[in-house]
Amino acid sequence: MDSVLIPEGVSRCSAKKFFLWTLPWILILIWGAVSAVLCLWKALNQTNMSNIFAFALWIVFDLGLIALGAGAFFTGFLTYIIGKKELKDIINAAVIIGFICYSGAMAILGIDIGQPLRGWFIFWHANIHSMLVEVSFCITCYLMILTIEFLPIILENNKLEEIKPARLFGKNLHSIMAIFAATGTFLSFFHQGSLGGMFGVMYARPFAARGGFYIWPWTFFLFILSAIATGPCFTILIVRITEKLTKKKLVPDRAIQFLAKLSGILLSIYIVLKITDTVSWICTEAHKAGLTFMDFYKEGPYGIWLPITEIGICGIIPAILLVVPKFRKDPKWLTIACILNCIGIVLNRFSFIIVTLAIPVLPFERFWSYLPTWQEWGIALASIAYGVLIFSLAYRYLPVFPKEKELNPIS
Amino acid sequence: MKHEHNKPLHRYGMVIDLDKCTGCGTCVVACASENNVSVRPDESDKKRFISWMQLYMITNGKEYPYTEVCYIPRPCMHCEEDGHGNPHPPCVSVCVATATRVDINTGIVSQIPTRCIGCRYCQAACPYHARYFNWWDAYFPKGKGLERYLSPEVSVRMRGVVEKCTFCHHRYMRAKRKAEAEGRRELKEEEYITACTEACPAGAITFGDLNNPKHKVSQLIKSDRAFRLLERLNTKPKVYYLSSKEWVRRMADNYLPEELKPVKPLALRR
Amino acid sequence: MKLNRRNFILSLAGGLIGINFTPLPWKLMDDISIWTQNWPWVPVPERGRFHYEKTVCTLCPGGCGIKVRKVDGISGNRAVKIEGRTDYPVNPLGICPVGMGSLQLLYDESLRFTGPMKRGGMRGSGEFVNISWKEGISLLAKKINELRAKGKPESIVAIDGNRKGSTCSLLIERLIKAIGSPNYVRISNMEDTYEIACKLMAGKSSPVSFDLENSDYILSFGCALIDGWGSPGRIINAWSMWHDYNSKEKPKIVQIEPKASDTASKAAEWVAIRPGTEAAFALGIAHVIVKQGLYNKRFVENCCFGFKDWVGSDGQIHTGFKNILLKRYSPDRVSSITGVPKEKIISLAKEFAKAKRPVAIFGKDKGELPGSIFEYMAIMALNALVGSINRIGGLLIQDGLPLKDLDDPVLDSISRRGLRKDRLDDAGTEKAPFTHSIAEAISEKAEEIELLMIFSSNPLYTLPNTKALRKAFGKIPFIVTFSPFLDDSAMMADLALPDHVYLEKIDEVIWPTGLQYPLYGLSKPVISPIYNTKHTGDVVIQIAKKIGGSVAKSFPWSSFEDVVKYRVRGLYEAGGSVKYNADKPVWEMIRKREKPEKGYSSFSDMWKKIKENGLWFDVPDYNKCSFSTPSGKFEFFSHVLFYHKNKLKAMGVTARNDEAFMPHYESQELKVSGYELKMIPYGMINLSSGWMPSPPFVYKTIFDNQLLKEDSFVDINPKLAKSLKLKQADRVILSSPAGNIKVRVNITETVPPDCVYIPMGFGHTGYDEFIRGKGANPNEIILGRRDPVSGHKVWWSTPVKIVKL
Amino acid sequence: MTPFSFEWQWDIGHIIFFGFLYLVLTIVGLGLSWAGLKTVLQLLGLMWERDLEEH
Repeated sequence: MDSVLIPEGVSRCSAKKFFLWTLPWILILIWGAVSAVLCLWKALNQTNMSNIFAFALWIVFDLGLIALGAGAFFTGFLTYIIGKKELKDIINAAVIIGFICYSGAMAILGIDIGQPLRGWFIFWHANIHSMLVEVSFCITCYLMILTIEFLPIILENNKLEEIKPARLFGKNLHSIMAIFAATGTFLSFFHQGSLGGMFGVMYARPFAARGGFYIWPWTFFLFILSAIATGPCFTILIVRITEKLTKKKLVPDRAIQFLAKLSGILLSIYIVLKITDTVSWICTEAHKAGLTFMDFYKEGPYGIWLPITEIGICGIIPAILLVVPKFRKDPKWLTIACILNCIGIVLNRFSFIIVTLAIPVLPFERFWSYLPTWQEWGIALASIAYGVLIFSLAYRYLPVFPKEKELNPIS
Repeated sequence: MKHEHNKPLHRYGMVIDLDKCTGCGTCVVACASENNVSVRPDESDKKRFISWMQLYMITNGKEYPYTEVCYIPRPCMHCEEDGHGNPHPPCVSVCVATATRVDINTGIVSQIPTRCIGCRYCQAACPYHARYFNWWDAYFPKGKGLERYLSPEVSVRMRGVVEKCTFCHHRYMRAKRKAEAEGRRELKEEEYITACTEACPAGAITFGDLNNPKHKVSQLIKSDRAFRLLERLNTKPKVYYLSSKEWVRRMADNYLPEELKPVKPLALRR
Repeated sequence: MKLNRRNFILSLAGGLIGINFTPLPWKLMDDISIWTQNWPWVPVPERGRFHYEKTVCTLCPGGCGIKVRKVDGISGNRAVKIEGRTDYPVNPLGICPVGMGSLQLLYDESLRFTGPMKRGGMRGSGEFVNISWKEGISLLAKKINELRAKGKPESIVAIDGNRKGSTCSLLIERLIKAIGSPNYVRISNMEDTYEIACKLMAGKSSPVSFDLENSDYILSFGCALIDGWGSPGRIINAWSMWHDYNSKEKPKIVQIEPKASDTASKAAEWVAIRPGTEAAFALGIAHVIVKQGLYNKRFVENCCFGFKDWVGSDGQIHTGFKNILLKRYSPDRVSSITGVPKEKIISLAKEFAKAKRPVAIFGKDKGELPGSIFEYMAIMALNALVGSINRIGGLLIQDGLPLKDLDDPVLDSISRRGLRKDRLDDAGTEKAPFTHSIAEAISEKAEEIELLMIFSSNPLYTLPNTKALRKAFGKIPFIVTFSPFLDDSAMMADLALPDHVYLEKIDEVIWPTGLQYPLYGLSKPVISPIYNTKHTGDVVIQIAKKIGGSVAKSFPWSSFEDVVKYRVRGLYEAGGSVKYNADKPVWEMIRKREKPEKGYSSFSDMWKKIKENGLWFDVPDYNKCSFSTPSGKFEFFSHVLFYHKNKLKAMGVTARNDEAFMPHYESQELKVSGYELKMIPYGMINLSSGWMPSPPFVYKTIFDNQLLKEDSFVDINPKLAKSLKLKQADRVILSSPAGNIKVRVNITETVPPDCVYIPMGFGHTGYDEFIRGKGANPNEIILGRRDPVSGHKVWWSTPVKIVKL
Repeated sequence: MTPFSFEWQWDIGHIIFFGFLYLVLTIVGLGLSWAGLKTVLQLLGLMWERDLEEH
């Protein structure tokens, strides 16, 4: 039925099967849409956010998505700027994942702010001292670039390619992709950093506050490093899942192994720096604020398990798994490493957002608990459902994996 | 990293004497009625209610009958620095839309609700929880007539924006206009005071210019009893507290275990 | 160009891109954001010129001076803010939170009756239909006339919460008397107990006041000094002076109270005492003072009666107070009763006696409820021992305000017959010979009531055991409320003749509670009535005129203001001043024995100034040693009680022999097995627990361990919580033999392990969504013994148990 | 914010910050325009050729 849209030379499941696969995600999307309407119409009292938890589930999703989406810029950088040929086999997937993550995050942000209709004040009345302005500038611009990067892939669709202007436009865009990739790299670098900076500069919040270099707190650099160490892993993970679901090999091992190795090295560096940062934070910022390490981990469910899981289980272990070729080359270990790595970065963002706000700074302020409402979950999960849908559609109708034909000849 | 910054002409600040404060809450009510703070049918949701001046109750944690309570009214601290030596309060430097700023002439940290986009970054950055988000539109149902007590000096806030204590900035403007009409440049000490200062039946709140050595506040902050909340975070609040009780003073900040000195037992007082 | 799909899509895409190069989207974006800044449902207050009007706050008997900031708008003027006056002697600084927020009481329409109304639906449903004033007044007059015609005027009952001695209360009392009913019932408070105690020991039902500002040692027996006791504006201001770090003259304040209350915590010393044993403690201190010879010999010997053993006119030898003290109140015994270490008793006694101007003050909690007579007498005796009666810095017994009395009303035969009947509440009868009213007792005689009129009070909320009272109200055929508010009691009314709210009317402050000098305040309407309400004083006069006959003759005035003006003439004749100089506090003038400048030339000048400034006061001269008792002295041994010696047993006094006529300690606790805990209600300054509703603003000052959504909390000790396996904020049923209420527990070290402290002011069934259904009202389950002398219910301790929900 | 806005300040922060923003927007805009223009030119060229073929 939709066969004209399907790329040539590849096999896809039946339209009915595809529809059944999308159905649950569509339902989640509807749930999200209902939540969004409620939040926009009745205001944010629909959530369980509060003056204590000013940032909550949505921001965790936002930061998680943006960190995981870092695969796009980093792979783009390696492909177009450094010229790593083998990555051409995975760059499309990376770009689409990036696009999904960033557009999803932007959509959530649009609902998260109290006055979305005034959102553009960030640009018009920008306060250049705010890390969040830097973030907003960069992710908006970067989302434009991701769209531009995504566009040629869309235009390569069988049917769209028949339209000559579209085909030509796609080709022309593709030919100058290096310029966009370079700009995107620059933007990503800064906003990944300023996302970290956002927390590091909360100097009056001892859990988040960090010293640093010039105007950038250490979290600025740690966030960049952790994002580029994890982004490729997330790309690998998504490719792996797609391969599992489609029961096909889609990307040559070369590309995957290259990214995995790189991730491993970056993650190792990151972990060393993260531990150094943690230790120095305890000795300087926290110490100055009159707090000991354990003071931060005594409230509610946010115990010492958090840093242990984040740095140990989801940091050191995947770093080892990715660096040691024996493990890396074993698909099972590779998948485990990727999963742990991704969990680690989400936990890291979670701690910076939730724990920072949850632990009271005033000694006489009490601890408050927070559990998201169904509306919050609706919007958060909708971002995932949206991602799955976009990626599924892209996989079905677009030549996402250039080597698919080669690796899976139709007999 | 210490910036030398131009000291503003005036630095309005507040001193709250906790020895005098009885915890009655008049400051809270005076503030809310002066500044058109909306009252919702359920004000017990302390995570989402709005009270620019918020009352805290602390106890010394001792067993009955050695227990003691004390109240801490907490307005916006009108910090001078962000804790890192930059001449902005923690909330001002993070605001994306420049909806909150420090007034160069008075040191007052202002908030423009119509400018605010509701990102709540300032709330996250403020360790004092002095900033409040409007989770609802202001509660003034049609036909109830509540809007009749609203003061025209302060605009009513809509949903989705952050608000906070402004040291009754409109009173400053009012005093300023009056002084200008009378051909005076400088305000008299009692001419500009906040609504809470004026309302306190215990006279526990003193307000004035910390830069002016003649003002009572600048004398009071030199007292041995003076302290600020979370002083070691180095945000340089312009709100000071006075207490002669050590346990109260200790409650204002965090201390490392090795810094803990035993608090004098209660039974030995006097 | 053909319009095919391709071209269509192309032109659409082109259009979308192109439109961004026009100003349209940008203008739209801007307009939408401007719309968000001017949402039509966010009110924009009308602008206008500000001006201030001075008046006095009449929300409580505290009588603070206030000024109201008004905005003159096109649509009339509005009051937008209440501020404290600095030119009023009661409260040199601010006011209390309830007063501060009270514009909401004026402007919150759903709190109020907007005009005279008749019951529309079922009783208690809160449904009312509008009627005209003429109709309302005729309806009531008709009812009264019917009952009078039936010869049953005594079945007409009025419950009045207006301050005693106020013109409004006099008019209401007069109306009831003229109609022919003895049943004019007042809502009692601490001051009624003061008056009885004064009657018994000083021979005259006088208000008691304390010259706290001039005192140097204050022994407070459970007075919630900073939580609304007496006149909050005055006391908190005094508190502030006492706690000024640089002040050289600081009195020592000792709080004797079971709870680590605000006052206890902020006092120099807190004595944690067992609840209800204050009398024993006072007598224990008296014991030490007497034993060590530290008492004021000059005052005790010259101005007191019954200290030493004496011989009566019948030749009988009576034991003196001294020997009673020495025999019965040794520190050991007192320590075992009160739980206070005896060393503490001895040291406090020495300090107290050695202080220059010590004073012991009494009246538990905020003083909104009557107390226990023997306890008050014990503490008065303690003051007498150190010579602090009628002395600067001491306890003062004075006459009331010199307002002119009204002539007796004209009575016809129906009235005379009715007035000879006994009161329904037994006040003034043999069961409670010294008491004027026992409002809570009317629930037992509801069948005899045909018509109930409720003035400035909310009995269904403020009286103990409201459950029984609500049932009783159900039996009364016709209830009229004069309350401006849709309060708990007004919900049960058949007819509402609403009064103005305080800023809309002329009203009086009759000597703020506990103030050491006579003060008369007059509030003026600062805003013209916003609804179709009428001043109850005027309505009472109109009703009387409508009733006709002798009743109408008793009310020759045309308006309430006429009566006020008539009475104020008494002040003119007494002298005093209408001019207060803020630099010279009145308490300082008392100490320096200065008289104030009169500030007026003639009566009309004085009247004008009182109306404008709301103030008349006088500086009294103390050091009087004469009392109106049979002995002419301050009586440790009360002759008045002695005259009633045959009734004491029936009244419930357990002490025998001479001790029964003297201050002594007897346990007033009700013991019911199965209810082993004591429930102790407490008032909060930031919550009205009287008939006035709390302005919604004050809920911002209530902590969420006091009220959480619909549940209010009771305070319990961690030890009790542990034994009951309760966690913070657990829901429990608090039950007394009178009933159950649902509450949550707040676990705190501030309360003793065997007590349950419950806040007063929550749990209304009336008013609007800001107030209704929030928390539990302790009055629902308060069950106490009768105080043997006054006949009032002992409210401060109810046997209860806690069951986890 | 543009340099014409009342809030604009000619300080290093604003110049760097907005400089980069406008630079990026320019790059993106120019890139898109270039690709678009090239496409249009190519199309025009091709169409002209096709027209020739047809006639």
